[in-house]
Amino acid sequence: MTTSNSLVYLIALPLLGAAILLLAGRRADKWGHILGTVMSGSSFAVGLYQLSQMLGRSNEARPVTQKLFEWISVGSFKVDAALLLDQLSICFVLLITGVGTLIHVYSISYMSHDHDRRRFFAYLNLFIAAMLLLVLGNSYLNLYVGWEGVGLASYLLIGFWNQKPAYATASKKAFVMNRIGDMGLSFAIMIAFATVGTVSFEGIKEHVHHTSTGALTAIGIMLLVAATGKSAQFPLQAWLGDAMAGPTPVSALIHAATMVTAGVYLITRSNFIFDAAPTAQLLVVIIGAITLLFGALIGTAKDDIKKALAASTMSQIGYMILGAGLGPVGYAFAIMHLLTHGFFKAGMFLGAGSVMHGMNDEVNMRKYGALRKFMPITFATFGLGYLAILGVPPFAGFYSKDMIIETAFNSGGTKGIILGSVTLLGAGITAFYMTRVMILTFTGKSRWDEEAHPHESPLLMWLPMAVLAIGSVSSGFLLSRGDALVNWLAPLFQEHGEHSELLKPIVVSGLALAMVAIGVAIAFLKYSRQEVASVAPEDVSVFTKIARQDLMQDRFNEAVFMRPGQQLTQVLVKTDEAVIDGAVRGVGHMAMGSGSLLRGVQSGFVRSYAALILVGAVLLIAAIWVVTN
Amino acid sequence: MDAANYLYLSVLLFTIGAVGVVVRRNAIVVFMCIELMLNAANLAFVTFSRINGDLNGQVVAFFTMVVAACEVVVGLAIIVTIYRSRRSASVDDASLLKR
Amino acid sequence: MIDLALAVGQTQTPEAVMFWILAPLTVAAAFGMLLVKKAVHSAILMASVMINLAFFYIAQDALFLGIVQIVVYTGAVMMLFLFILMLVGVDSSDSLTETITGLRPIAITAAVGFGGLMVSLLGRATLGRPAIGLESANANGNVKGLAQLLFSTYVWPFEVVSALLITAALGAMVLAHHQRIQTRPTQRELSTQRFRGISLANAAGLPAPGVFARHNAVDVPALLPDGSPAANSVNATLEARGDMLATGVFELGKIDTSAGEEK
Amino acid sequence: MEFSAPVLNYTLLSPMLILLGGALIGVLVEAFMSKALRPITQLSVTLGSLVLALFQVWKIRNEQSTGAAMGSVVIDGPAVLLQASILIISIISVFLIADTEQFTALAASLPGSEEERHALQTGNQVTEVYPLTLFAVAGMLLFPVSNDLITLFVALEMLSLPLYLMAGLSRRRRLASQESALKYFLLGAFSSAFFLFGAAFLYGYSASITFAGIRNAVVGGGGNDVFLLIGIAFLSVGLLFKVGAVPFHAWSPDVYQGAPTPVTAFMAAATKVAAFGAMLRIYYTSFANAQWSWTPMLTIIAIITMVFGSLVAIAQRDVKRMLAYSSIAHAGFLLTGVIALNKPGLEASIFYLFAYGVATVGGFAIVTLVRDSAGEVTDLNRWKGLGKRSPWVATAFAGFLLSFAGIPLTSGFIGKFSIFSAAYESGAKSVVIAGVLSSVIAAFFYIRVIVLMFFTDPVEDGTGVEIPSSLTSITVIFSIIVTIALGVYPAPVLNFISTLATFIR
Amino acid sequence: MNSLTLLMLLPIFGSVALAATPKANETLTKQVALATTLIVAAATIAMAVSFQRDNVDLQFVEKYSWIPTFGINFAVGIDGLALVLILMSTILAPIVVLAGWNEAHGGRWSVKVFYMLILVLETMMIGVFAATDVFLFYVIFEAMLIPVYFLIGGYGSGQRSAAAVKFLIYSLFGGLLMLASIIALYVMSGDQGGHTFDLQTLSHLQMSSTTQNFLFLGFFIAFAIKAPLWPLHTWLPDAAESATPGTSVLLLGVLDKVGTFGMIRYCLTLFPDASKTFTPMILVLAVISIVYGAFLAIGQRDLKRLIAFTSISHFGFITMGIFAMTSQGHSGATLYMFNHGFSTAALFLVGGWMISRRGSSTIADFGGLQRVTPVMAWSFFLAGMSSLALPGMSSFVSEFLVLVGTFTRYPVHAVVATFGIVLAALYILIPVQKALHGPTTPGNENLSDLNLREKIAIAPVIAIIIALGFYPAPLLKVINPASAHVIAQLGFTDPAPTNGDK
Repeated sequence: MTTSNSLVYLIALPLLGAAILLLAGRRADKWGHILGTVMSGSSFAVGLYQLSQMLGRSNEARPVTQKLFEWISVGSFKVDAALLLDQLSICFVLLITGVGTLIHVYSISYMSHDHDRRRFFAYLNLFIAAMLLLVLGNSYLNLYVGWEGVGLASYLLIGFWNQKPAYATASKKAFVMNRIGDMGLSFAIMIAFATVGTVSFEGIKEHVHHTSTGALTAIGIMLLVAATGKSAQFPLQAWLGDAMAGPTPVSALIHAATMVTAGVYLITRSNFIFDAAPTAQLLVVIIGAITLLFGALIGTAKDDIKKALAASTMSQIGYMILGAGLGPVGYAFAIMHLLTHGFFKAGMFLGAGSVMHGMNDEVNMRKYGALRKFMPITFATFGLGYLAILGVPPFAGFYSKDMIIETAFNSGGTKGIILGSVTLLGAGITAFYMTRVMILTFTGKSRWDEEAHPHESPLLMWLPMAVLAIGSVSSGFLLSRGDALVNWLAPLFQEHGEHSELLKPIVVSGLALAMVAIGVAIAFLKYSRQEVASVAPEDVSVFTKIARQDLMQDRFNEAVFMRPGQQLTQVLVKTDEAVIDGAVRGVGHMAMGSGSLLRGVQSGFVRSYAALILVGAVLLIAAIWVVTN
Repeated sequence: MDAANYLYLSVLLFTIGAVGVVVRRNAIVVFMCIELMLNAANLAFVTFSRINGDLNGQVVAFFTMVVAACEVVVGLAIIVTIYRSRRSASVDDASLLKR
Repeated sequence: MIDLALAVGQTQTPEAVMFWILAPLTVAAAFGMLLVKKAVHSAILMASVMINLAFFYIAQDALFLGIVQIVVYTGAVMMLFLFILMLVGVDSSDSLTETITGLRPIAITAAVGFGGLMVSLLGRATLGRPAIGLESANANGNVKGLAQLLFSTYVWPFEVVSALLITAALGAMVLAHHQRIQTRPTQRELSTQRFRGISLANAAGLPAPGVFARHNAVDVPALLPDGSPAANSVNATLEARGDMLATGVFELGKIDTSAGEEK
Repeated sequence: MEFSAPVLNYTLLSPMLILLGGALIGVLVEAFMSKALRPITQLSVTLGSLVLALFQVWKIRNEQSTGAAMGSVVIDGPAVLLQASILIISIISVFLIADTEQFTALAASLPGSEEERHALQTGNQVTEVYPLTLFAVAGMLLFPVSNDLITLFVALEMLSLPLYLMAGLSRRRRLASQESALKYFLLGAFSSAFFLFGAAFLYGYSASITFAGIRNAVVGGGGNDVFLLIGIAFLSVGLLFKVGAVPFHAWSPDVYQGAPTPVTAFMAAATKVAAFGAMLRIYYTSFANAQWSWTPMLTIIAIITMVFGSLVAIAQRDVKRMLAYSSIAHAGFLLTGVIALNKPGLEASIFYLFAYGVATVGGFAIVTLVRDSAGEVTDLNRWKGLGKRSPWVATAFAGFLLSFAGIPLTSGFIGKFSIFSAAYESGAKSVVIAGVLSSVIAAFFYIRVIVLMFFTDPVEDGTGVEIPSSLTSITVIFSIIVTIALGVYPAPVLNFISTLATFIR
Repeated sequence: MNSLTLLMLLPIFGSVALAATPKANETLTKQVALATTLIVAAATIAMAVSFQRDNVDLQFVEKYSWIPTFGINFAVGIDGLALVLILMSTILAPIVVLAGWNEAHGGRWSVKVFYMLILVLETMMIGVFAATDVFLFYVIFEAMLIPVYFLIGGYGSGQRSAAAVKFLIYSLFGGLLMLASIIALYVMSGDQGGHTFDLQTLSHLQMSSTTQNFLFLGFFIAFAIKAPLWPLHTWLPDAAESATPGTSVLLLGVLDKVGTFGMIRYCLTLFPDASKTFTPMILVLAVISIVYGAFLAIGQRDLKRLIAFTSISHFGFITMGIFAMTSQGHSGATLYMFNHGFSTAALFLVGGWMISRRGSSTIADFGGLQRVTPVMAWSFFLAGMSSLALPGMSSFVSEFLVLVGTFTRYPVHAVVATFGIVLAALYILIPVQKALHGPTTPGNENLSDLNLREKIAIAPVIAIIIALGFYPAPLLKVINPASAHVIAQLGFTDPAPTNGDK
């Protein structure tokens, strides 16, 4: 395997940026954003350089490693701090640094009025570094560091405006729910070490064939738990909506393009485990399917533009997870959808940010309307993203999403039919809620508050949007042209046999488009023909109410985990005070009490004392009497 | 005549003396009861001296008498002192110190 | 205590007779000590116990001890007791009701237990060697034998006992000896003081105590001309002790026949 | 029958003889010297005789003889060690006794009478306490070296009688003081009657009143053991009374509280050494072979004593009573040394006695310093904030308390460790465990006093600390140095004890 | 520096020097104290440098006869385990002195006394880890209580004296049980070749399994109180609540480590069989501690109590690692001890500064500190992250090693314990949210940020936390041979990969 000394720069540069920005404090306020962007950009440059190097090598020689130092070594538990850049990670590296840099640029302007912009850039850089570590680590433990690192960055960024208690709570919620997922990753690593004896990708891959399916299934399920946490999949999805509390660039970068896709990366990266553990794989598919519907349904009812997009993200990642769960045949498509999604969803988020920028940070779509005229560029870029997510040919989503739907149908048997139908249905709902977003935001009549003065965003903001829009348009075509991505990634995955074709690709596309058309039509009928109330109507169906409440996920969590947890805590606190410490104090009191009691023996009467002596003597005599009897 | 009878007698006297210490309140009577106990012990010594056929026991009894005399002097001096202070020879009245 | 039956004593019927007469008396006297109310009666009973013990000593070949018991113990120590009893009030009597809760039952149980168990134990005791008797030990006379031991083997404790005696004397001194801290005023000084005092009322001396037809004693105050008692005619100590008698019954015109029964 | 004159080895008896001589001189001083000169003369005579006696003890340290006084007295290693301990403790106690504020001006005067007031005004002093102290010390020296029951009994009385008297001589709260004297006396006499009764049965059992004779009888057997057991039981009552073991302890809190504090210090420390010394000798030599019979008894008593003393001490509000209960608990710990019945047990006991004795005198010395206008303040509530007002005094007291609690680096710890390990070695595990647990309880009240002194704010009620007289200072400083030194580097003392501590028979 | 005795004497010299400083000149007092602790730290580091890592025998061994009657020696020597802990103690000492520059002012006694107590305590801290004579260990183990007692009771806040007493009684109780065991060991050594307290010799004693079990319990309960393990923990929150931050650092950071150190050094070495017998029970207690401590921490309203309960959770991890009997668990536990020292130090010191500025330790009284005092807030945040074992922070490495090491042998325990990491997120983030985030609440607007002295004090702590998170090798290389040695002596080998029993 090729080694390289320059991989570390990918991570080191943004990390250095973060460190400088954080340590320098207010002194760096003037140039902090520039440094942050430069660091991210240079990392992107290093990524491009690595790609060019990689392209110049044969398939087998493409993966590059760099061992930095021996990190942990105890007994047989040996983990090096080492990086691995292969065909899979390079995709992520470029996505992260590329989209990341664009968002840095965007943020320069977006955050220009914020007192703490420097800190924001520091966090962004920290995130880039952590995310790169996540995708570059050569073992699960290294990945874990990045995994929690992005969690931290996400926490910091969601809570960037933590002076608002709700935002602070949102960040905490995100972190805690992520930690539940992280726990899964810990379990996976522990099981892997206990059964296989190593935690590196390479090592486990080598041992897969003589490891029991049971163990692999356990590892797989635990990895899936991790993925659900980080990628906001069912049942750990609840944090993503709240995470929109963060500045919009954050939502674009972290909660749309990169971090939330880490679950997909994890499952794809662990393909050798899932391939050998069908049960785990099946679970992956199920989770993906549930989430894609779940997210889509939530999306239909949200009035907050960012939350609607977040729900969409959840749903789209459901697609990816589902794709990744389909095995060797699906990994590449999952990644492809991941990449295209990275473009169009980031683009749309930035668009949403741009809208908010123009609308005094208003997020309620019911207070938008008719913005097309005031924000033409935003409308254009957002619209391209819209088309992409709908899967309208030839936009990016068409290539990636249809592939997943097709693969789902072709996964065989009843499973195939169910999955295919779910994905199709999802596509339809997606079309509905995205159209709703478009209509509410850009068309119709204006429903703004009086002080709103919508205007187009400055260059630094729309330029990244434009670049991403280009990506939304072209990436699908570019990546699927001649199965470019599939072939690029193929060496990493197991060969897959031919599948029975349930439906021809063209049929699938047709069905998908039909569903999309239905979705669009319904949305059109519902929102374009009628007046949209600027305040969300209350007299809606139960389903809408439930959907508005994120399908009761928070209620559920509160009722099942939070409240009992809080009660348990209170009970324990009281128990500790009353029972455990009480027992200790009780012993003390008992001693004191018996002391006071025995004190009574000392009555002050000399005759009592004499009686005590006499009784003592009698007892002695009695003992003798017994002994000699 | 069984010498053991003297021992029984001695035990009885000792017991009576001990009980007297507990039940009587007049300090002087209490003290007399203690003297009775000492006398009982002396009787035991004398009896054992006879049983053992040596005079050591009698010597002890003799010493006891001397020591008891000293004790009486000291004891009565203390009792008189406390009587003078309290105008009472009851041991129950002297119960300032307790608990 | 089967094998304690003494060969030396078995045939001596007189001793047995004496024992069975005196032992019950002794026990009864000792028991009486617990029951009588007056301390002085207890002392008398105690003395009788001691004298009885002296007989037992003598009967058991401890002649010297028997004598000492009578002379020293009964004669001196008990007299000391009586002396002190006189001092603290010879007629003072104890109430025999128990004031400390629970003490009496405890005492009785303990006594019965103690006596019973001890008697029972003595019944079990064996000596493992023959009882000898004091014939050979007293061959040169009891006193000589004792002296032999006392002045040779036990000379050290014997000498140490002297220290004990000194201690006792010293102790009695400390507690009882009123050191004369100031010289006693002379008659002359007292009379000077009387006349130099604020009032001359008592210059001629204090009134004598009451002398009446049917009663005269130092504990009765004299009557003043107005018929009221003169407090200063009675010694202050008696007054303090509350031993002063009321004069009412002796006053004129109030002659009461019941006064005869006073004291 | 020829009378052969007795032979006494005066060298070996000299410590006791010196003290008795000193006491007699003291009596003569009382009789013939003018009042003004008495205090200083008595103090010099007393200290002189004690120091001289200590010097004599040092000189005879390697002697071993049972023939010092026709078999009545045995001089051996433990005897020397115990006598030396008693003498050292007595010397530092005498420094406290020299405090004129502690004793009544005139014992014969009625409390509160004109006579008493006059005596106080003229500065009268009861200097008789010095000879009484010397008599008591002489008795204490004799007690652990006695080799027959007569001498033991005489010594017992000799050490007790002066103490009965001295307990009643307090300057303040005289009624309480006299009451303590009465209680001490009555109960002491009561217990010595038991002692004597027990001695009678031992004599009956063994036909001998010497320890050796009793031992031979125990070894030789013959007959059954009823007399022996009765004898041991009643003799033990007398001895256990002196050391203050439950249930024969009841006198000690009252007497400790009522007696003048220097006397309390003296009797708490020195009596314990003497009584335990005697106990060790008689149990280790005469009764050793009847171990089966008395070990269970002593074990139970030891356990009850430790636990009872510790528990009741918690509930005390008076510092002297608290120390009294603490001394009861310590009696329990010391009994484990008797139960151990092995050489380590003997060594440990002697070490413990010395260490405990010195710390006790030191502790009571501090008690004498805390006063208000009406004399000593023993109510613990009024000790609050002592650490603030007089940090050194409070620190020293804390040092003694920590030693009592058995905290490492104090003599108390080494003592506890050695005595418990000896007991464990002999298989008395239950005592060790009880000891350890009651140490925890005990620690609680020692610490409570430390809290009061250091962590509670002082109450302004006129309680102050007397500037210690130079004599009291010597006592405190000496005690604290010994307490710490024996905790940090006890090796020399332990070695010394180890080379000497073997009973001869 | 190659003499442990000298190292132990250094702080004593320092405290003597302190005694000589004038009472009025408090700055000089503090400077002397700081200089002393710095010298000690430097000397320890120098010692660590000359430590031979791969040598499992005790090093820097010294032995002087102390109480020959009982076979007691003043014997010291260190292995990797002891070295690491001594290193931690001596590095923490100057930090505590510097960080708590003014914390002695509210005390009952003078500043001088405070620092004398600290220095005496430092001597004992070194000694307790270096002792190779059981008696010496015990003496220091118990004697340490006294300075801490006075530090809590004399300089703390709130119910300080009650807390100090509770601490002392608890500790004494454990200590006395241990004393009983030590006595038994001593007596047995006498039966088997002469009285001794030498650890090496005692570890070869023959004893019945019943005896071993009882003696083990005597030691273990003492250590479990120190550590503190559920349910013997209730003294800790009170003590930590009342003590000054600096004292708390020494108490939780160093003194409590004596408990876990003792489990390895004494429980495992002296009673291998009993250790195995009790392992299942202890593991359960450890797991309960982890979860219970976390829950209780979540439920606390007082910042100091919260930190105390987090420590209970962490000590659960350490104990679990020790009794997992795998090299990962063992090394992880040892590393955890070191790391916990620093992360708790950071929490307590920063928490202490927050409290002293605000004048309250109730979490709800804070709010929005991140905007008012960014440096302080960040320090607290980083400390918190270390406490919740965020990767990249030192405690992650150790916590993960413990979990992995436990999992290979006791998967169920490890799984339950892992839930602790979720709870950890809660117990750290709740105070972070309440105190640092949210709007700046009244009373907090004018709090001052850390000054230079405080920054200098906290910087090395955070630097160590982060540096060891990324590069723990220097410590692990010292720890590993020692851990492996212990494990091997107990007759354990790490479980081989099972391959899922295929």
